[in-house]
Amino acid sequence: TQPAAPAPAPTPAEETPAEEPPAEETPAEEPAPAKGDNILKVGGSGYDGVFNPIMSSNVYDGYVVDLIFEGLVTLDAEGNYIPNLADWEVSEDHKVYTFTLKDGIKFSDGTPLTAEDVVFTYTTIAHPDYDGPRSYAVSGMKGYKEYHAGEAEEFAGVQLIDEKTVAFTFDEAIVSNIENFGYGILSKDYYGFEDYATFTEKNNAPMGSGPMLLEDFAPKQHVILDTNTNYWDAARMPKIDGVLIVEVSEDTILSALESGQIDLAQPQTNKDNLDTINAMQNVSPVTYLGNGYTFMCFETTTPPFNQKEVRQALLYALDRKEFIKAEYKSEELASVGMAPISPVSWAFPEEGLNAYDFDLDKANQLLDEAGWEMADDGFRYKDGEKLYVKWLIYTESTWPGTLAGMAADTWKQIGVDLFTDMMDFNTVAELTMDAQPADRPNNFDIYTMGFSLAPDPDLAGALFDADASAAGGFNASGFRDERVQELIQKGRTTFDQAERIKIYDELAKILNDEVATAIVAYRNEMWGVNNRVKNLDISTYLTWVSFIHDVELE
Amino acid sequence: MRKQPILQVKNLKTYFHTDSGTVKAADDVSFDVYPEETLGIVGESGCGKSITCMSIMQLVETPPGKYEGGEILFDGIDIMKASKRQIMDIRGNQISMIFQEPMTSLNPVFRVADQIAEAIMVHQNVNKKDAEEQAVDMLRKVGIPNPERVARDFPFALSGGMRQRVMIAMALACKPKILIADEPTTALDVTIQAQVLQLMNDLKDDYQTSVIFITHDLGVIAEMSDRVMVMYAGKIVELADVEELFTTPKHPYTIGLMKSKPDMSTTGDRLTVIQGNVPNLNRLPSGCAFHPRCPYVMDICKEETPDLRDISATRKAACWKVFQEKEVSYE
Amino acid sequence: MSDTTKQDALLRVDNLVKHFPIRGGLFKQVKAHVRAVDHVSFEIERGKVLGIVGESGCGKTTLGRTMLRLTPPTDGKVYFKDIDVFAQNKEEMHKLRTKMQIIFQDPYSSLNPRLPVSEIIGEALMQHKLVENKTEMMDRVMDIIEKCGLFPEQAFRYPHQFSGGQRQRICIARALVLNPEFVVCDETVSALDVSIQSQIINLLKEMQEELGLTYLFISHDLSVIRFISDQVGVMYLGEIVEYGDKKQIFDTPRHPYTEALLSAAPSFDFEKIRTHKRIILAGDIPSPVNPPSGCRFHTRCPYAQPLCAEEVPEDTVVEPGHRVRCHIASGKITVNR
Amino acid sequence: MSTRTDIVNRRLLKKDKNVESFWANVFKQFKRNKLAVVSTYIVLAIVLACIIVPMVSPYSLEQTDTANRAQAPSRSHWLGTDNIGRDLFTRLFIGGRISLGIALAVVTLECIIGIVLGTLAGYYGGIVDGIIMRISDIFLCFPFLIICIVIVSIFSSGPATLILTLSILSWPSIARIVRAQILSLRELEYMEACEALGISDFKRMFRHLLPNVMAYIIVYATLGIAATILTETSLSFLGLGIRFPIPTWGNLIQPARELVVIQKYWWYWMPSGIAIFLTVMCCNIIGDALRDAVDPKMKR
Amino acid sequence: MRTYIIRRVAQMIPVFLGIMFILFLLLQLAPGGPSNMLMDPRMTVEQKEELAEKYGENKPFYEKFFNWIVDAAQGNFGNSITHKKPVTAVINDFIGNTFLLSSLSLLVGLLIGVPLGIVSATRQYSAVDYAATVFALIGVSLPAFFFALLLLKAFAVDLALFPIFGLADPLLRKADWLTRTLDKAHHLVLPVTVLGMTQAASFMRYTRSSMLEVIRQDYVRTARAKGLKEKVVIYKHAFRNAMIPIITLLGFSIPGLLSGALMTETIFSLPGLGKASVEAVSQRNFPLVLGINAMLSIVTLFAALIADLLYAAADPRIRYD
Ligand SMILES: Nc1ncnc2c1ncn2[C@@H]1O[C@H](COP(=O)(O)OP(=O)(O)OP(=O)(O)O)[C@@H](O)[C@H]1O
Ligand SMILES: Nc1ncnc2c1ncn2[C@@H]1O[C@H](COP(=O)(O)OP(=O)(O)OP(=O)(O)O)[C@@H](O)[C@H]1O
Ligand SMILES: [Mg+2]
Ligand SMILES: [Mg+2]
Repeated sequence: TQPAAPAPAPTPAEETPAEEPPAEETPAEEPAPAKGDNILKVGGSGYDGVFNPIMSSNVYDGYVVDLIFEGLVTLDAEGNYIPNLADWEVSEDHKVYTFTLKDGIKFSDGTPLTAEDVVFTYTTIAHPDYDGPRSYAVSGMKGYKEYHAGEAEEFAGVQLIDEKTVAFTFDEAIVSNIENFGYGILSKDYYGFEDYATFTEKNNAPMGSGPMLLEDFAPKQHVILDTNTNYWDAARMPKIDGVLIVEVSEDTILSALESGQIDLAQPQTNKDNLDTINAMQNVSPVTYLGNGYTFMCFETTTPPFNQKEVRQALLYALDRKEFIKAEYKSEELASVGMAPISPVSWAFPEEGLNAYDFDLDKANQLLDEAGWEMADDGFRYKDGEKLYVKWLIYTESTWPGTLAGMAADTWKQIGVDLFTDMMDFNTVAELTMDAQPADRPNNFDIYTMGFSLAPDPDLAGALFDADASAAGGFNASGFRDERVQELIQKGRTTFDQAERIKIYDELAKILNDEVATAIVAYRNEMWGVNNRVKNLDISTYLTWVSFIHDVELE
Repeated sequence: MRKQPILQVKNLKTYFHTDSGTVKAADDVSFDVYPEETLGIVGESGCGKSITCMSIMQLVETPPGKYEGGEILFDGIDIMKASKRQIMDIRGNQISMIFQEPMTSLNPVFRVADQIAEAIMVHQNVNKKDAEEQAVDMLRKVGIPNPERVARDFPFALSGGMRQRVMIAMALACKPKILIADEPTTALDVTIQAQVLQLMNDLKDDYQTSVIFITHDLGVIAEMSDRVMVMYAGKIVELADVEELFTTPKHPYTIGLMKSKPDMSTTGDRLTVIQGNVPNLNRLPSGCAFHPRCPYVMDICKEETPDLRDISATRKAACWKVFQEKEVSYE
Repeated sequence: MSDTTKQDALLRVDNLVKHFPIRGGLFKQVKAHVRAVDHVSFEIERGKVLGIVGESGCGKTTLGRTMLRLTPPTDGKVYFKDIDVFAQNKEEMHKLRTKMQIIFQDPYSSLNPRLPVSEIIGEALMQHKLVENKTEMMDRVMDIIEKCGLFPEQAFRYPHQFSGGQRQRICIARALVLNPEFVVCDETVSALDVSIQSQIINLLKEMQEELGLTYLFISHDLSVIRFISDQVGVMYLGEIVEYGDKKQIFDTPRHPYTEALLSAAPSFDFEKIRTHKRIILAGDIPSPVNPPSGCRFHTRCPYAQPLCAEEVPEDTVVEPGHRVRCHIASGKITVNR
Repeated sequence: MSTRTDIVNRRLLKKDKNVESFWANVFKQFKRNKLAVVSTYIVLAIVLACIIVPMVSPYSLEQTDTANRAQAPSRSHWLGTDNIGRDLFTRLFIGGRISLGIALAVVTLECIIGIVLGTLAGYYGGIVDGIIMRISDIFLCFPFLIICIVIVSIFSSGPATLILTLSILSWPSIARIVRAQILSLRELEYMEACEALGISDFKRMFRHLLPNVMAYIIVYATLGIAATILTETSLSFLGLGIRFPIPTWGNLIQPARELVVIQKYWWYWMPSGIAIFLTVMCCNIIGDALRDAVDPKMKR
Repeated sequence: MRTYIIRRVAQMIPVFLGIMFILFLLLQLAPGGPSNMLMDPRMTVEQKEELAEKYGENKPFYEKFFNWIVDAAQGNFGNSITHKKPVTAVINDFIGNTFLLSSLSLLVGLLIGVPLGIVSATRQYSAVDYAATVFALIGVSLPAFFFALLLLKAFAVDLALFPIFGLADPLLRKADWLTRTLDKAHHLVLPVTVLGMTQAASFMRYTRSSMLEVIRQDYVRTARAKGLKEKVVIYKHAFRNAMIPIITLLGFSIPGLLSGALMTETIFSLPGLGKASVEAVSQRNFPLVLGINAMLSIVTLFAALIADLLYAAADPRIRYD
């Protein structure tokens, strides 16, 4: 189970099925190769072969990109941005970021990485023909509109100062602007283009400054990377000879781990898998809390969910502890969700949130209060309307089904007529977030999805932002609250962390009470790692790629 | 008397055990075939003519068929007990057979020459080229114009008459001692039938072959055979020299058969008919199988089955009436 | 063409032509025609039997079918009691159908295996509203069944429970139940056992006499034709090459083909077998797609002369009611027989 | 006359035992095949169980028994429970209802479409035939499974979608069978006799042609049910057919895609796997036996 | 013959257009478009809109269809959205593997099914016949995925005799030809077994009934009457004729084979077209969906044509013009 997300190391708030698509499996390799080989073997699936930091749109390609390319900044284990290729300074008004490249940086072909390459990378994203998914990284910068529309020759927001220095100017001062600088830098000489089509042709032949080189890519079979012996930072030269990524289906991943065919893989998080890994002699599990949550969005503009009591009642009537036991088979691997902030974040409120523990009486009481009365047929009615709920469920992941399966039983007991509609993820997205707000009441009452978060707790554009309720925005609930809007805006423009903690504390409490969108659970991520792999310490903010410089194999 | 018979069939019994009962297709059939003679077999559809002859070549499919008993002596061998090899050697070499349907009896996917040459190669130990030459010769002998070209044709390109000639060529390719012709002209037109019959007569003399000629057409039988055997419901009912049989038929069935067929000389308003239907072989009446249709039926006919007895030196019959009044003359 | 036009002709066939197109090529265009029936004329008097003989593929069946308009004609006319059969509209034809019937050759494929005999026979009665209700229908069916030599209790059985001869009786009953005036018998007895053939021929004859029927009797068996017909037409490659009274055809055949046919027919008259010298025609019947030029028979004719390949012989009336299509008969060539 | 009336009356009042219709004959032939008879009983038993079990079961479709989650078969749950504690015995038979129901619906629908179009094409020929056959070509050349996937994954995957999809994709085979049969039947002399007797088009099609094609259709339908069950379960197994919470035999088996489930939770997938296999095999056996019974060529 | 082929190919065009038209119609009705899948959550509504525009999602459906046809006629099937490269290149990546799997399975199916069918037909009602019939019955009744799972569990997991996934060991990619071939074979054993057995079962059933029919034909009896050995009679005379309908089955089994490959590829994690197409559908990667379907339709259409031509080659009675 992996988050399907864009490639850059700093992952912005990601809207994805928190689990991964269904029938993806794939081939890979074979019986354990000769002992003592010094290649890290990673299992996974879903590589599309778009190995370009500004084009890739899935996590797996992202891993490869991050091994081959390096960005200006990167994350540390606490989720803070630290210099990578460059050090930076921010202007007083927090609008201008000036990056100064470190010395001696070279691409793998030996040419030096200069400020021009940085400018090239960012102007390419703004190029009128650009059809990749990174536009937002530059769209907040000065002069983007003009340049992108082809009206300006130059991209004013990206300024080449000297050979080592670049300045980026934003229109607005926002805390999370720094997140835009994690994308790998492309070589202008290598990628430089006449037309945009020739640029994309190089997706399969990446060239960057990172510690690895692409050696071979066989679609749906494997990606092979060799260590870049030319790597510019000799001190951080990888200690392994390369990385072999094999496509293994989720269904068989555990067996592949056990047999030593792969060293590293992320099976679906649940106790069965955890136990299986624990029982393996050569493999150990790594679990950590993910930076994200699963949620359940109510359509709040029309009955029944235009009443807060109904939303709360239904949440009370859903035994999420049992759900966690059913889906993850252990309470250790997930916890009941309360606020749209991950518990890993500094912004997560210490206390004062309602966990909506399973309580049918309370649920009944709330529904009674809200005017929904139980009729003889076992369902509740208000103004002649049945308490009918249409829940859209996508089938790429199992958890929405499990959750709805449990709701089907307990909600029936409180008089809810639940209809679950199964479809694929895209269809759910189309009917909810991508639909016009006016159509949404017809399309659904509830839908469920997962959400991965960026390190910064900024809530703008997310589930509760009224501005994000247009078609294509993430707030499909139609929820609008002035105070919430105010706090969201304040949160992203306040640069003092203590101040921000207070802001997010208040926000969390309001949202927890309103439950326009209920946070279902915080999940752990789980990896299986072969014991021969040393110095690999995967955590919330650091993927295995982050340890490429340190990892050692026995 | 005559020469030694080259083929003796004694008490042949070939049955089919089907879901709806046992079909006695050949029931206690005995007859001899002499060198260079033509033995005609007549009888209505389903009376066991083909099965009798196929039994001689052991070609009845088992199952569903079953040889229930009897002997078939050929060349000192009892075919019924012969080994597979012996049978292979007899088939197509000593005894060969032409089937009723020239349209379906040739394999549609092989060329004419291949099909003839195949038989020659198996039995005469010659190479393919020689065999094919012989095949073309055979085609010429059976009067096929342009035999080299026809040899390269597939059967579907030939007309019915031509195919039947090919069948004859194939059957005679190894100069068999006995040729069994199972209704070889039934599917052909009158003028073509005349061609084929003449050809058979000519070739028979050339090759000094004995022929067993099956047909249900009395006219053809009269022209082709030396002796005639009449079958009814799996049994031989009468066996005699051809002229004797046609001029003085004895068995009521033979009589009826001859009268009911309009001849070129038939006059009058109505045809004489044999009443009733041809019996179903798995539901035969008791006694003489013909008794329900027989105008001369007696009590004994209903109970006991008459066996085939010599009536005179040249004639056998199986009929109580005939046995009783050996010299009876029918009208 | 025909010598005299008799007043009481029930059916008159005038220059009937039926060609079947053969398609081929890229656009399935018509490449050639099978000349199944080519300019055939004759007439049948009420209560008489016209026998048609000829070899396989010469167009006998097509002739019968086209006359009944079971297949659309290419050209020519057929008059049934002065009604132009081909000019009738759907409605009128529907009515006319009850007057003209056909009995087929194959007793196995000519009965619908899924219907009981009573339905097979009675269906048309209901269709044409010749009966008021089922009871009346059953009455009519039972009548005809008995007439055709079957038993009433057999009326509810299915065709597979009958033998070939009995099936042919059912077919006859089906055709006759409508009280037709004219019946085409297309090789009606060819597929039957020898001993059964005579039963059916007798039945047909009885019915003809009893109901005053007129038959077109198609067969390739000369002896059957000779027995049943009043007039005989000899067909060769879509044409009637000789036409006349039974006596004329069988006793004084004028066309070489008729002669050959007669001489080729097997017989069990031993006098004849011993003395008779057969005329055996060489070669096969040519294809009706590209019939030989001139006289169509010239390729197989023992008397053929160059003229025969060039000129199409005319119908020649050699004696009243007897016409021949041959250059010898018309006196254009002479041969030594 | 009176005997005749007798006969008619006897016939109208009760069956005359001398009369053996085609179907009676088929039935007789069919009964000879013991394996097919046993299969018929098995299928009947399965169908009956699918109807009855959910009605008498103490558990309902949604009911979760959280205390006994993922339990192996026991006295209270004969086939165990799934990961949220639903009774798998009950779900197996509800799933059977759906799977069998879908198969039946699909086959019925495709037969109706196929028969109508096939009859029209075969009977009228010419342009009608040309158009219908071209359309059927289009459907025959669709990459079947992939189109199914496109449709069911794109549109809401209720049983109705699946039924429509499968039947629309599979009618051409029936239409072709019917057309071919009618083309050859049309040549039979009894069809010509119909023409000569002036029987109407309608009666000719529905009284003379169709009943003769029916036997083949029934054979096809039986085999079609087997094939449809396989297709439906394959789609469901891929997660593309009918989806939770409606159980079908296919999606009941789906958890087995994980090796862990195969190894640890045999009762999740084994029963439905066996049910599919058994039903499909029995339908195939019945279909084969029917074909032998219907087609005298294959008779023993 | 040539005109026949030309006519058949000409007839394919409307059929092909019909298929693609219906497919377009379906995709048009599909909720969600390719741009959905690529969306980075931080993209603004306008940016998404712009991308949708770039992918041509907003054009009217007939215009899309027409453009696609025109481009396709020139061999341009567009770019796969997720792979960011031409559809033809993506198909090219996968088709070889699918082809390998399908053709091997077909071969296995033929090699097992046909002889088994012959033997069981010639010894009808013998023990061999019953065994073979039961085998075939199980083969057509056992769901392929179920069979695959059982094999996977038994041979790959429990006994660890075969690899669980994949088509080749990437570490051996530079090894010599023989090693690589053996490695590939090792990976293919289980998938080919699954797909091959299903094929074998249907070939066996078909061969058996075809042989049963042919064995009763007159010309087989003629062959026996010539004194030929039973083997020659069966394998030369009978089988040559029984083969003719099998050839037709062969043509018709191609599309089914590809569908079967899809299931098998999914379960055994093989890098083939089947997987690629399922993924393309769920990602709304319409150009790829269209490309794959276009290719499969063309393969199907040509398979039918080739089956007909082979039919004519096998059966001299058939002449097309
Ligand atoms: N395979 C079989 N199974 C059951 N019965 C059979 C089989 N083959 C032949 N018979 C029966 O054996 C009997 C004799 O058949 P046979 O072929 O010898 O008849 P026939 O005299 O040659 O008839 P025909 O003139 O039609 O060729 C028939 O009643 C037929 O029903
Ligand atoms: N529907 C058709 N299409 C094309 N050709 C046909 C058709 N029906 C008959 N023919 C051809 O017309 C010719 C005459 O056929 P027809 O059936 O009338 O002959 P026939 O004298 O009845 O022969 P048989 O004695 O074999 O029944 C034959 O060459 C036949 O191939
Ligand atoms: Mg016979
Ligand atoms: Mg005819």
